[in-house]
Amino acid sequence: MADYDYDVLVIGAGPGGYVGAIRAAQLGLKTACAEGRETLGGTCLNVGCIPSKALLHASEYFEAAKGGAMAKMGIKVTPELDLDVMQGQRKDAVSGLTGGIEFLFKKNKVDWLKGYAQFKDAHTVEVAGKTYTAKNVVIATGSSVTPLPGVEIDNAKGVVVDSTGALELSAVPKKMVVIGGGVIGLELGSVWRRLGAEVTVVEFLDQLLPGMDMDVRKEASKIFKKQGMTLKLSTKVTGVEVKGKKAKVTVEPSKGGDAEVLDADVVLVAIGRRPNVDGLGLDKIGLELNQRGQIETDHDFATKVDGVWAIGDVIPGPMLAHKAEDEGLAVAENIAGLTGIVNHDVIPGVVYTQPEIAGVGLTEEAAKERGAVKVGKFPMLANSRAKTNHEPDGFVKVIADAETDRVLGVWCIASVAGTMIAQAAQAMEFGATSEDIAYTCHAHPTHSEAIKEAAMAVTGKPIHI
Amino acid sequence: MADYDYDVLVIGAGPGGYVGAIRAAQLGLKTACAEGRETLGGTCLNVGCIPSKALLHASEYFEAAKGGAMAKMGIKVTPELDLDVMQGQRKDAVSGLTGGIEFLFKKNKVDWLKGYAQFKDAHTVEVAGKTYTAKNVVIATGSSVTPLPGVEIDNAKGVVVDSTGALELSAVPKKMVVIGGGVIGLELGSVWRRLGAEVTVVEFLDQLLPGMDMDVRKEASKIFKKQGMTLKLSTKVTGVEVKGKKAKVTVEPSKGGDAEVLDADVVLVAIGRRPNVDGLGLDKIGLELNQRGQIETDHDFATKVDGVWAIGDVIPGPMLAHKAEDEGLAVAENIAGLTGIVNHDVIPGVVYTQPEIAGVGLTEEAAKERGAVKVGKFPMLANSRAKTNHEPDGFVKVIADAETDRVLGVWCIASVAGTMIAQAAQAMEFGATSEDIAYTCHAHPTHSEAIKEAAMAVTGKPIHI
Amino acid sequence: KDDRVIASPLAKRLAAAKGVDLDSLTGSGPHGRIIKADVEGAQPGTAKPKAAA
Ligand SMILES: Cc1cc2nc3c(=O)[nH]c(=O)nc-3n(C[C@H](O)[C@H](O)[C@H](O)COP(=O)(O)OP(=O)(O)OC[C@H]3O[C@@H](n4cnc5c(N)ncnc54)[C@H](O)[C@@H]3O)c2cc1C
Ligand SMILES: Cc1cc2nc3c(=O)[nH]c(=O)nc-3n(C[C@H](O)[C@H](O)[C@H](O)COP(=O)(O)OP(=O)(O)OC[C@H]3O[C@@H](n4cnc5c(N)ncnc54)[C@H](O)[C@@H]3O)c2cc1C
Repeated sequence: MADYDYDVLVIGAGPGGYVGAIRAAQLGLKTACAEGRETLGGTCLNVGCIPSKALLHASEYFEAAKGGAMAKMGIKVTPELDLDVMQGQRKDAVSGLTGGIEFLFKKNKVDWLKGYAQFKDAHTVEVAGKTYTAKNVVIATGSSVTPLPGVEIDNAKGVVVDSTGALELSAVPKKMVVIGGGVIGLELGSVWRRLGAEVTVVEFLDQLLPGMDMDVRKEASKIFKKQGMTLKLSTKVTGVEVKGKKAKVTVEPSKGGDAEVLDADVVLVAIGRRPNVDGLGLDKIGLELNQRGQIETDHDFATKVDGVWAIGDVIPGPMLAHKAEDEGLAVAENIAGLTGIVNHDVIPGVVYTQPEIAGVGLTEEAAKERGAVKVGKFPMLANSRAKTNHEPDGFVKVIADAETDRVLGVWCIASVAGTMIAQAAQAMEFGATSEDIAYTCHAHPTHSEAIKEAAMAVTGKPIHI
Repeated sequence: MADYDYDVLVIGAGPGGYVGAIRAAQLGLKTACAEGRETLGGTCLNVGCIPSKALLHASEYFEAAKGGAMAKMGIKVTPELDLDVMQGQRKDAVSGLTGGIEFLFKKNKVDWLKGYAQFKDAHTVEVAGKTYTAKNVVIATGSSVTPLPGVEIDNAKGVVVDSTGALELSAVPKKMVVIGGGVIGLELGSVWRRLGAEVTVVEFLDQLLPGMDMDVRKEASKIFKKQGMTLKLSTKVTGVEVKGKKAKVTVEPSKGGDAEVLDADVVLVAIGRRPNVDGLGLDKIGLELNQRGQIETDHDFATKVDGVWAIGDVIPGPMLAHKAEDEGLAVAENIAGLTGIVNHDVIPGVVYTQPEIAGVGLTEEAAKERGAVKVGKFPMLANSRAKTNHEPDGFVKVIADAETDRVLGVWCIASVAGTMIAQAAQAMEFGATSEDIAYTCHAHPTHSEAIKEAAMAVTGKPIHI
Repeated sequence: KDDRVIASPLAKRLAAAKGVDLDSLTGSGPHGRIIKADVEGAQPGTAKPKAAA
């Protein structure tokens, strides 16, 4: 031990890295964390989860005022957007939270090594010209935007942007084209639509939100359309041409066919994210990537190289902050000789649109591949709180094994679906049957009662429908 | 069986009665439900949970617009209240939902006997001059407002009102005095405060929200004060004098002392509710009440009189709609020969103010009487979603058995506490330990992460504080 | 009373219906919890079964 500067050196201070570093320090290990960015918190706090939610929350209020929802509740308003203030509160949220991580590092005595880290060997890393040794190195370098071949992103110019640029726009575009109908495209597309943009989402596949339950994907499409988004599914982008402050996006059917040109003031490229491994010096430690450019690990998050571990977006699995965090906790506990486990079967996912869309476990399609299932569904329209709050859209769907009744997946579209899904994840961690959920007391009137009703519907006896 | 008109006759169509009737019918029993009110749904749908939430939801938006929260998010607004429209949407919510129960009765073939029911004998009931017999009679007559001795309620006049009158006000009072610092007083007081009233809450005990965890009660007081309510704790009302459209409320310290007079345009009496048993003819079946005027039952919800059952607000336990509903399900299943159980240890309670206040299980005080406990607490200020959404108030508190780590109680003050508490109830139904919750994956960024952190804090290792 | 027995809500209900004493069972669910299958496989008679109405 005494031979190394640190017991643990974490590369990257995103939710995976900073949580791992803090837990390692809490467990008595001498810990450092290298981060190249000016501030801690990674993609999530700086240009991901947090700033997007700050704009989503604020723009939701704008839409409630502008779109007539408040008028229907007896509140006459003529809202005026002050985008600078809205963007200011986004920046405040980010700086408050990234500063918070800096405080936590100090409190837990985690050394922040400022700069990008590069392996010299499996136990030696160079950061900003200095060399540090560690018994264990955790790669938590995260991911960055996947580029679209032939399309150049220029966030500074603000015409063709990635998610980072789409957070920073200084004016509401008149027309916005979002390339990619996944979570990030829909969230940021919703922000600017609410603030006044005409938004067109172009998705290569025949449905939005790949990876989610098909019922949910279809319902989501209906809802986004009703909200005024134009959806071009089964459509591919063949070119983006920028002229001054405008762009022309050429699209055609995914399977080929007649091209069409869409005018745009802003084009958001949101087709996915890829692991950050360039410049890490993985060749120095003989660590190879898999076909998708990711680092592979075993169940303990150890890589093939002794003493080198990896977590978060840089390894396989859903690219989600809480998956990264839980892997951070687990890898620290494994390094400390404890048992750190992440149950990859129970990782919830949330789309923070309005209504929110959330799921945990298997989709109905995936569950059916395993065997026979029973499905219970309950519409939010029949939930008294949702109805009272003028939030009729969405449903809850519980998928259970037909034989054992064990819950395999839960999907919700509801104003507070992201909060509701915590119960479903908790239940699934205990191997709950649908009846276990049905026989749990749910406060009235809450949106969560729809989970109970959907669970009752699995065995055929919902009350409120 | 053939000797009776019905297998089951339920008296009262509140959440206890209508749910019980529907489940009985679902189980193949011939079922009727007597209701004296013009519409189904009982206190809850007509003058309780639902209309109060309709006004709470709408007034929350009014306050966001008026109080500067929207301006801070970059939305300039000068809201104008149209109380008629706000009240109209409340009425719409109520009529939509009570009509929904009527539809469910038809769908499930439950006969609605219109009128107040009175026992002739244990198997015979008179409703609106007609006599019906039933093998099983379920008393689900609910509760109504406890009067304050010497104070006359006149909802039509609108000066001294109960909760029903406070929902119906046609103008925002300048000054409102709320007698009773329990859930209903605080919810309705909050509605009118948000809409512009100066609200003073008078509570006999030394703290608001009796029955809740003391930490929660203290924090709630701070929050309500910060929101501009005047709280007079340890204070009793000795008289209310009405002159024209105004009232004078005389108060003095609970333990005695100098009197003070509060002027009010509206006085809300909200000191509790008492079981509805008058005129039921309980003497005809020889059923006696307990000291608190409630009907006692065994675990199956059977009373001492064979064939007569009772559920909901009319029996002991928290006066909550979901407790009534679950008892309704259980009594129907017991009557049908199945096993209907309500776990009275795991009934969540929610106060729908902003932030919401929710709890399930034991208070810290009650838990300590049982034995040693460990407590984990996490402030919402350190939760990234709450911080991003400008919702810094509140905390989550997890109380666990010091020896077994089993969770005994969970308390939350948070914007969406009522939705968060479902997870806690689900966990407690499975006898979760704090570590079970801590090692469940929670979506980021959600308020629910605060439950995970508070659970981690029980064993001493929260991350984000 | 069943302070140390950890069982799922449904398992508790089934145990009451079948007259199975939860104390006599070993849980096979996650974290040793007693689940439906454990109760279904158990011999009744250890506790008072519920009489049908
Ligand atoms: C717009 C947007 C919204 C999102 N919203 C959500 C959401 O709501 N919920 C959710 O769960 N997920 C969301 N995500 C995804 C989430 O941000 C990622 O899953 C998460 O940040 C991954 O965490 P990580 O620790 O693996 O990596 P990252 O957060 O990407 O952090 C890695 C860090 O490592 C640093 N780094 C990289 N290489 C080096 C090096 N060689 N030396 C030093 N430092 C290095 C990087 O600068 C970076 O700060 C969102 C993403 C985006 C883009
Ligand atoms: C303002 C307010 C807000 C509330 N908010 C909430 C909340 O948010 N969440 C919550 O859980 N609880 C809330 N409650 C409490 C909740 O309303 C009650 O706990 C619940 O309604 C009890 O249900 P019940 O079926 O036992 O009785 P009730 O809902 O009271 O229904 C009983 C019904 O029986 C009828 N009845 C009585 N006697 C007879 C007779 N002899 N013959 C025929 N019919 C008869 C009555 O007309 C009534 O409709 C609130 C209460 C109030 C007043």
